[in-house]
Amino acid sequence: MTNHAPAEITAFVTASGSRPSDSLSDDTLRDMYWMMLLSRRLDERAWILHRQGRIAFHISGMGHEACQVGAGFAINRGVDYVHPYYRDLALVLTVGFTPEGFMLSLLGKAGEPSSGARQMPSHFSAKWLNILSHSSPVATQVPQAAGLAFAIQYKISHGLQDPNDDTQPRLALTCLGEGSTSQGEWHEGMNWAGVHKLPFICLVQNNIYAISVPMERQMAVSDVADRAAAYGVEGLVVDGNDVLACYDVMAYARDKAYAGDGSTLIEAKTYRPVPHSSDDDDRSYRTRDEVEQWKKKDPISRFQKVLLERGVLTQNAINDLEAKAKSVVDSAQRAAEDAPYPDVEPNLDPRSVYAPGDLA
Amino acid sequence: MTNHAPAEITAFVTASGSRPSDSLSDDTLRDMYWMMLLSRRLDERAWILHRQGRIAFHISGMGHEACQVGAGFAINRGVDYVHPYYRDLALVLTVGFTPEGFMLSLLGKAGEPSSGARQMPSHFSAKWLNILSHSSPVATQVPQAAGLAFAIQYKISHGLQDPNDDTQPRLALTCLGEGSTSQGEWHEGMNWAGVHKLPFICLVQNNIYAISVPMERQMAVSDVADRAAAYGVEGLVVDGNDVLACYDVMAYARDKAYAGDGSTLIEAKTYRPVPHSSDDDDRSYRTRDEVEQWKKKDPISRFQKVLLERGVLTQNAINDLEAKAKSVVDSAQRAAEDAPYPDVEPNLDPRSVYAPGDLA
Amino acid sequence: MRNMTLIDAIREAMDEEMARDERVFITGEDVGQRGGVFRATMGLFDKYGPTRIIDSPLAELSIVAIGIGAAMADLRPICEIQFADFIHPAMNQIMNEAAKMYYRSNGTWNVPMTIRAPYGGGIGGALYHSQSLEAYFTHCPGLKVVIPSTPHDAKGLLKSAVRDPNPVLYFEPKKGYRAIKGDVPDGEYTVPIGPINITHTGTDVTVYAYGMMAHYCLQAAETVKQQDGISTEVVDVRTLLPVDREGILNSFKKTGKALIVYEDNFTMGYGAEIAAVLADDGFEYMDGPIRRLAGPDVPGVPFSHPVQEEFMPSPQKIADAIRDLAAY
Amino acid sequence: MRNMTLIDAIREAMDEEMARDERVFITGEDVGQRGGVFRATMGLFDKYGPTRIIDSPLAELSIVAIGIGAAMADLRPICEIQFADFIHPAMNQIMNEAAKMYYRSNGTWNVPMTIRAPYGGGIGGALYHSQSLEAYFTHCPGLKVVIPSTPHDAKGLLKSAVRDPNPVLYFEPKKGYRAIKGDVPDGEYTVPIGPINITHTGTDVTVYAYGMMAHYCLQAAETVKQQDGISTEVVDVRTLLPVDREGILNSFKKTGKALIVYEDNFTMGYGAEIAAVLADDGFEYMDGPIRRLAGPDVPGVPFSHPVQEEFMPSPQKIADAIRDLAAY
Ligand SMILES: Cc1ncc(C[n+]2csc(CCOP(=O)(O)OP(=O)(O)O)c2C)c(N)n1
Ligand SMILES: Cc1ncc(C[n+]2csc(CCOP(=O)(O)OP(=O)(O)O)c2C)c(N)n1
Ligand SMILES: [Mg+2]
Ligand SMILES: [Mg+2]
Repeated sequence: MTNHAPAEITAFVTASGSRPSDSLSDDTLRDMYWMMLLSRRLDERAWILHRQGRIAFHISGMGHEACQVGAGFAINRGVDYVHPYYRDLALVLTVGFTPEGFMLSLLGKAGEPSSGARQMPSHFSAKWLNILSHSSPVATQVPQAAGLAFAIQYKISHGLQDPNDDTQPRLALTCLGEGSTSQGEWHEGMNWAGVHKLPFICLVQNNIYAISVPMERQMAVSDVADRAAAYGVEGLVVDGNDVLACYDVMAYARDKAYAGDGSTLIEAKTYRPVPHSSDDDDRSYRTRDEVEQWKKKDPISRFQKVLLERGVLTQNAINDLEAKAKSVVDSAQRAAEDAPYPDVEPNLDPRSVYAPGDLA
Repeated sequence: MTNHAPAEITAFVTASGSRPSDSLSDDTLRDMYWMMLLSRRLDERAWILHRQGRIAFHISGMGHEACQVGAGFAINRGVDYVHPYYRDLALVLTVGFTPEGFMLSLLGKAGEPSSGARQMPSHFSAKWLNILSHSSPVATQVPQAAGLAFAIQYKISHGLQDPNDDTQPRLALTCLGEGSTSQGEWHEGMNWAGVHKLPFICLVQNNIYAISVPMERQMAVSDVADRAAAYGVEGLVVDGNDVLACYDVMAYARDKAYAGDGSTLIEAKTYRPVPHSSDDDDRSYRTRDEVEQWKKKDPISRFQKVLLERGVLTQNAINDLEAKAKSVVDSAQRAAEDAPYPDVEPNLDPRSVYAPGDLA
Repeated sequence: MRNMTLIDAIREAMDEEMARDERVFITGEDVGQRGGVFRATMGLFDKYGPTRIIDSPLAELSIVAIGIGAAMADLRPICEIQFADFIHPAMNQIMNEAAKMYYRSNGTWNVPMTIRAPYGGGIGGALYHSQSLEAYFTHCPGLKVVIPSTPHDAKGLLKSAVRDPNPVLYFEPKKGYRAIKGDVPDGEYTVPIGPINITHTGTDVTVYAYGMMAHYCLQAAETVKQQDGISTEVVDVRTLLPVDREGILNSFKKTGKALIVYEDNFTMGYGAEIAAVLADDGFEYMDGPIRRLAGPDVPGVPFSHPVQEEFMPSPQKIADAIRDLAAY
Repeated sequence: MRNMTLIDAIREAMDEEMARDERVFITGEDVGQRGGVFRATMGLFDKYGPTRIIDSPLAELSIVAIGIGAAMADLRPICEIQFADFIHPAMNQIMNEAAKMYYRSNGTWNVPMTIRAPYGGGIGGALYHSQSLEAYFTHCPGLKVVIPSTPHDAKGLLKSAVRDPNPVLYFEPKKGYRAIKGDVPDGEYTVPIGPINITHTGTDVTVYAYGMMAHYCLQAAETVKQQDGISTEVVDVRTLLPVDREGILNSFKKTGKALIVYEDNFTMGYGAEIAAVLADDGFEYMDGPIRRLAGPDVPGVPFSHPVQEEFMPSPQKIADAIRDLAAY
């Protein structure tokens, strides 16, 4: 097994020499920390529930919180389109998805917001937040997200939408893993984004592995960002475990999208410190040493340190947030446990398969 | 309509400063000229037959002869795998496909070598020449050709083939149009070529249009060759109407493949001076002026001029070759006209659908 | 009433829907200046411009996926697949995505998209320009599958498809683009997606068909009426999914004999479902075997003219099959 | 004879074929060090190394296309699709390419390739880890489609698939990977691709099934025998394409009553073809309606446990359907 140790990545600075994250208020910084923490604690609880045999499956966003929260805070949350993938717990929470919704999905209970407990856990959707429904086949969301971005461009060019109206989506953000860029779906979606200069951001969360298959058996380039040039799209690499760096690069891509200046491919270099899913055992394909090295780059403790240094957080505040997270997670779990299972009949009724009415 | 005028392209020179075509013998140069000429005259005859209502369909390789003949002469003809596309008449003739075979396909007659007249004309195949059978859906041949190249690498690494045995295929060459690189199939095939450093050459014959759709609506890069970097593959641009330049770059790619040094994407910039196929009318989507400009770069008259200058050809020799071409085309046509149609029964027999026997 | 060709009716439907609703747009290969390889979009580029008639890259899955995304953003895409034979790269987007979206999101997201694709043989297109693909897609709950056989239905069904909140796959019998002519009403109308249509009433044998075969069956019905006095009922299925089980069964109740005609490969073609419906729900009415007349089980329509001709069920073969069944 | 699980039999077949023929290789996602997500290739990487057990990029169409190319270059690829649900991106390569290669080249090129894919529900996999996809592929002349239901057949059919000169799609009922156990002979043997297998003889009703449902049908047959004295014949279809029409018909001739059980969606599922065969060729033997018991026509198996449970035909529902038919 080759060792895939973390590398240093130069921070992204805009042409004007500034870092967009410099202007984030202390409140926002604390909110960002809170989202990362909440996501982590929910995620940990899911692993515990699985170990206790109370849920059948969990697929984790652990380790990816920085790039997701950085991305989520950069866009117009709950308004801009987000077409996520299964690791995007922190991202969807940032956009407004509820902890209870996540717990309902783990347990497959009635009222589960994404799918009515039809889909597996972590298959997020929330129309009221402009979170698109995604499937399991990887990369299918990418050309669809290009279609969303195309619709924005279309509406603006036809006067169906004011380009400055911030109650309307003005970009489409989609996420996937680096391994999924091997799919034709990704290629074709990126190509549309390039040809039409769409308000589109593709965030590749590069955690080095597609389940067990490391980068070098997936592609013959070391940076996924290098693939962007094939589409006439800008590609940027960012330290995916540094939330502020991720915010910077996302804010840049957002401004570009809003201004009608086209798409961006962002490659966030990160790591998944846990197995691929609760069905996986990662010991067959990577060394414990590698995992340990990456754990030292944990995005939450890194951000905590920064915020402590800057005086944005105190140890007391951290403790309070921990307590709050525990209580939020506890009550989400309780609510989900108390919820009934969905009724069988309507879920297996062929009449529930088609949207009713006509749109004339 | 935007004008897509021809541009100057710098000739390719190997690292050692040489041009592989410099060492081609006069006989070989004449053979190359002959192949281009024969292909052109056959192709023209096909258009005539169509105009006369004697055939239903023709799709032309006209204008593409230089890159195809350059490619064909660089590889081990009839031995190395060729997975062509519908414009590759000059390429398959170079590799050993017969004019009669082509005429049989135009007329859909019994004995048609590629498919027994099951496929449309110009869907080439000849197992005895290691020409693979291709379909109409574009780009499907690309990942299959990567599979052929993979098999070569596999056999060599398992001692099933001597790497220096020139009676065995040592590379896989596949061709397609620039528009077809938009397909996911192309992406996935190129990716395998890169990851496994396969003995694989992808020749993109860039004639600027996918039927009516020009480059700029197909992709946001001006050179398809730029897409190679996304796969860790070398990408080279060549003047596709200059047969010796095409030979040079192909010979380089061949040597690399034979040496186990990986794949090459070659983009031959060329033009189709005729409509997409006999069903097309190109006046709706490009100017006559553009077509005329490109006709001045005609690969055959250019090569003729070079050979006359070098004294490799004389006007007499040219006349002789013309006469020979006419007679070859005439007799191919006659043979095809005289051939019967295939029997109906065996072609519609479900038992003919499966290869018999087992391979144990 | 105007007498027009199938393709003109299709074009008129798109034109009217684009005029009616600015959210309707068309994308596909060569749909722009070129007007489509079959000229289905001819003139629309000049009328609606490059922002509403969009030449796509040569990449079918993206054509459909862009349509899905745009539809979810409340536009009304009409996606053209140049030939049905090239729809396979988009099967993942159609089957796993579009068809499942409404269900998988518990009815929150829906995909009001129309996919048009010319299908079928008889135009010298060989294995890859002659395919009938309806069987695959009629196994996709969540999708609607429509095949018109007359200009009237073509226009009315396409307009319904554009307005349907669900993804509709609309296959066009391309052999009939110019060969099929018929009356089309002058004003606004739609044809509902759902019910079958009885195009020839009869009492001896029911023949089920759609697309080009619906025409051939009408011809055959006339032939056996005149030559043999056989009374044939022809059911033009029109909407293949959802299956109009009731409509299909009702005709059978009258005749007790069924012939199902399709040009697709025999095995697992759409006729299998009709046969299966009748063999269960219609058992008590069965007065003879349920017959299928279809293309042979070879991987495609061969190019060579005489072989191609034999691939497709002809009016004559259909008439023979009706006679056979009537005599049973 | 050894008693082993379905997945162990599958692994043993691959192991033996790799040992027998150096041209056999395996590619797919995570098949290497990881041994496959279901552990079907466990241990083979250590035994045969990275040049014969090749982790592919995450790209199904390329897995199949590489297989096609390698097969045409005279290797013997075994391509693993991690879940059948992810085979859609490869449909173009399977349906338009592999299945048509031999025919379109007039028998000159052939594709000796095996594609393995775990399929079916009952493991909590919801819409995208539970699909049954056989219906699509049984509409592809040129392809062979095989579904084993016992370790004996799994091993023997897989070995036949690897040696077959044609592309063979081999679906594995993943719910049974460890749940299904059975005897496997010690020495070398193969099971021919083609004929159905009668796993329980009877005279009152014939039940047709494959994969996991073949087991449930056996259980149901025992139940109705003991509780109701009904004599059920169970046909394990095993080879779905080419269709063993004769084998299917022969059992029906004895019983005159047929129930077809599959976990796939009802409409246009494989049972439609069996029903259609019987309703035509078996008309004279029909002694009741031809019944299908299948999954409901919703786009997928839902995740939530109680709903998932109801999706799949159960031994009890099968027994009820047999009783119903026997009483007809
Ligand atoms: C089309 C498809 N093939 C296979 C799978 C099974 N699968 C699920 S996740 C995964 C690996 C994804 O790797 P990557 O894209 O790097 O994302 P990561 O999980 O590492 O974040 C695989 C193979 C799938 N979901 N979809
Ligand atoms: C998958 C697929 N979609 C559409 C077509 C129809 N079609 C045939 S050739 C062609 C254009 C090909 O353009 P390009 O790749 O540039 O090759 P060229 O014909 O210009 O050499 C199209 C759209 C096809 N054959 N296959
Ligand atoms: Mg990854
Ligand atoms: Mg071109």
